Amino acid sequence: MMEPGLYHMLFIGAALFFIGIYGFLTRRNLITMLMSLELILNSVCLNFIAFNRYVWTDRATGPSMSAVPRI
Amino acid sequence: MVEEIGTTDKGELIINVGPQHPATHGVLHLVITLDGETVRKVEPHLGYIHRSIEKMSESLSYRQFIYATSRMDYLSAHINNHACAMAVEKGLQLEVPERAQVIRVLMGELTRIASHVLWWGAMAMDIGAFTPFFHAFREREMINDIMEESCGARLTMNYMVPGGVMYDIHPNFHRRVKEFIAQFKRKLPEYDELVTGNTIFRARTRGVGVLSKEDAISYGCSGPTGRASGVDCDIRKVQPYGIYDRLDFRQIIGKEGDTYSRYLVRMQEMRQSLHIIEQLIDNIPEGDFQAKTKAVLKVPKGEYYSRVETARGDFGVYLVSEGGLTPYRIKYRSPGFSNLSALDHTVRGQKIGDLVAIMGSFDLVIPDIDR
Amino acid sequence: MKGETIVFYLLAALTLVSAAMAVGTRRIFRSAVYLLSSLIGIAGLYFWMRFEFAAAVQIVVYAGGIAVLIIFSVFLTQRAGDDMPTPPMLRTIAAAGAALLGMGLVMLQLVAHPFPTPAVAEVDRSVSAIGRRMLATGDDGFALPFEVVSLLLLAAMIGCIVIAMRAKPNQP
Amino acid sequence: MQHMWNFAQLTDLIHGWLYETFPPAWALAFEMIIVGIAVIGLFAGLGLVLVLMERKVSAFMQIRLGPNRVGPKGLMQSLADTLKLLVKEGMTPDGVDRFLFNLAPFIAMIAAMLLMAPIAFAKDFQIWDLNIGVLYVTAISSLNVIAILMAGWSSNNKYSLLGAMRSGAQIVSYELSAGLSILTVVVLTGSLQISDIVTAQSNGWWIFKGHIPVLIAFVIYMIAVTAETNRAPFDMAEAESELTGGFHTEYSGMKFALFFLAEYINVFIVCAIGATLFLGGWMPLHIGEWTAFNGIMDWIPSSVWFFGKTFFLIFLMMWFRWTFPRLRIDQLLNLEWRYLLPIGMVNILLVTVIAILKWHF
Repeated sequence: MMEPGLYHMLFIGAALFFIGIYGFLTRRNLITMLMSLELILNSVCLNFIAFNRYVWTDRATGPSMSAVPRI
Repeated sequence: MVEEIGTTDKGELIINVGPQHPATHGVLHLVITLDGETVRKVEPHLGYIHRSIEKMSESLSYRQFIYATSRMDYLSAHINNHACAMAVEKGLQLEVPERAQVIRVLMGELTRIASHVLWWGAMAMDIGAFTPFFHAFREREMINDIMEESCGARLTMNYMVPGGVMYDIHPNFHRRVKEFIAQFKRKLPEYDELVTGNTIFRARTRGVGVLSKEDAISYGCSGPTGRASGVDCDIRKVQPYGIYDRLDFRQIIGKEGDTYSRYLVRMQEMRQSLHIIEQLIDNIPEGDFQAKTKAVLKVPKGEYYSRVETARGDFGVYLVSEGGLTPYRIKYRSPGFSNLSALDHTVRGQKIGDLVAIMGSFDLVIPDIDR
Repeated sequence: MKGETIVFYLLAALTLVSAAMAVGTRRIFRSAVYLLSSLIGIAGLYFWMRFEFAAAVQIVVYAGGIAVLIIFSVFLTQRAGDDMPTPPMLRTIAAAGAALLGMGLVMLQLVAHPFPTPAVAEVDRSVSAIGRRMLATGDDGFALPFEVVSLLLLAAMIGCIVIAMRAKPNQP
Repeated sequence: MQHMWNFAQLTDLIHGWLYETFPPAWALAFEMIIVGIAVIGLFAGLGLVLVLMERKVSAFMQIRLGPNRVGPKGLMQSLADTLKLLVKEGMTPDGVDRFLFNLAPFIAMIAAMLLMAPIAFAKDFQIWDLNIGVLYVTAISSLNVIAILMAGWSSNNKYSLLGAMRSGAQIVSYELSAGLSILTVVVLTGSLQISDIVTAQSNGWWIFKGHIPVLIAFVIYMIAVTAETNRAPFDMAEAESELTGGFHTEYSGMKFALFFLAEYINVFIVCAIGATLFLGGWMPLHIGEWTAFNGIMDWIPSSVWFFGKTFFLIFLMMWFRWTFPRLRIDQLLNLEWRYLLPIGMVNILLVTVIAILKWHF
């Protein structure tokens, strides 16, 4: 196992995203579809934060940006 | 009858309150239909402690059957016994000595206070305040001690017998009652401070569970429950028995008919009862405490009815005699049963919390409903 | 291996496993609980990356708000105890295929793409810095999105009030 | 004298020794274990003390003696109760969602435990002084509602479900008010960090320094947290005269004990946060330039100050509980949305003005 870094975070983000996609496609119930959407939104937020942490550390954009889809 | 567990077609929840539930103060079973928190319907299911007291009384002698009635409304045992004793006395055309009359009224009013005090604590507990319950028991304990000394029992006293009372009062009776009066007068303002004046309590009770005068009459509500709706139904005033016609006291009548006014009526009644006791305690006449009766009582053939005002309302004893050793038929009219019947009407559209408050304000004693 | 690394893998496992269970389980209430635990795993990852504010907000918003909202809507609209019907086999396979395909493509891109390593020292990520940024009107300020979101929320709020108002006259 | 009570030296000593003796990873692990044991010990100890305190306070209010048989003056009563609950059979009714039913009390417990982390128990004695301390507390305490909802739903009992629904609505609403009143102090201090907030009160507690708005915030905070911890007069979730036991109707034995314990720990935590925010945490009471008085106050150890203030607030909450009747659910929500929240919002505007103009002392 490697030292966790950006790629690990992005992998988690992508996996969450596609788990969300899978749930969104298989479920036929509004509430469960909403839950899958939440997963997708969260994967996006996770990516924002990860990029802020590992790539563009000079600005606090990540938390601010991630606040927007959260609302 | 609705299915007892589950939901209705409209998505309303059906819940069993009881037979064992903290708010029913006994084994009353209510099947309530809920729309969210709002009560849509209440169906009382009775019979969990039916002991067939009426039937039992038919096989007991005229001295014995009185004791069974102590187990009905156990909080007004004295007053129940009084009604039965009066029915038998009517049949035998017995003249009850003055001393016995006074003792009966004294005991009855003490019982009424004890019952109302317990109700006060229990009602506060229903609404969620625990502390008043213990404060109420402090005063109730004093009354129970008085009862224990004179009658030999604390709850089911069985003190009234046809023709008077069973024993003479205890020598300490006078002093103890005086002490109680002083103590209770001191504590009543405290009760008001603790519960009556409380903003939350008022918010919980005002305008909740309104029972109009017409409904109260048509459901046969009596006692404080009926009087809070403005019904003029205090038997002590309407059809005075014993020495009540010679006493100075007021009939408390409320206006709004809501939970708060039922509460206030009982609080005022405690003061009136205290007033009655104060009038009598220094004026207990000397003389016999019991009229001379035969060892075996035989009530002449006929029908006799007596009614009294218990702590819960109009209690009636209908006695049919065929001239034998035991009553031919006995029918009790218990106030709790009629008061309970108004519950469904009163509670509809209110919240679950109100159901508990309203039930508390009706002051139901379940063995009184299920005889 | 350092303690931090273990914590990271634990958090990642929590997040992904509970996310998978959230979309896989057939009981809707459990699904909501798994979703919540996945989101809390993400909050843990934020903590791990030292973004405490984002983590706390994540927990506040999701545990305190959205999860409760979802659970309430489950209570109010669903027969929460019943199992949901299993989706048809074909759809499951199709969805799984699509997800796996997408995942593969993204992973290919990820591996191929080199990300620049940070040259500049880390900036202040404290709450006050985020607050300043949220209300800054300059080049990288977030005042505009912030206001747009407020407008959206206002619209949603008015919509809620309107919906709630309409039920009034019918009530007894 | 006060150095004897200064935990900072003790913690520094342990910290230094661990890092000298072991590699950093192991040292960290050992520190975690020590902290974990300390938290669990504190947890159990606080639970016992608070339960006993509740029973004694209620007995005092209700003109009785309270527990007085087990141990001297009944001091061991709660220990005996715990033992009883431990050996009691934990029943699981039919038709419950076993997984969630068994998980719920642990969630409640873990949420309460996590809340211990940022609290400053004494001078320099804090498990985790993270820079968003107050927000962290708000965040984690919102996990509690999930445990209650889980317990209520999985019990397969309508009383539990109703209790859980009530509790959900209640906690979510009152969190807003609690958050707003916490924010007033945060605005005044300019930091979310607990240690900063405590340090800012070294020349006076916020409740004195912040004029009337902070006093209002304190009152709102006390009301809101009483509601958030589901205690009377806001104990709608349990409401034993209406819902028999609310969300924990079906729980027995140790699982019930965990809920019970979590409730008391939550009470402790919200009171500790209240004491930290408004009453200066472990800061002693100082009055202006009265050097002699301040000296005496300084002599009292900081942990005594902290626990004194916290237990005073806990006593206040118990006082509420044993005096007031319970509200109805609609009145409860009205109180929040019609009164507390608007007042809190106006209040925080006032506080912001005070903070900007530096009107506070």
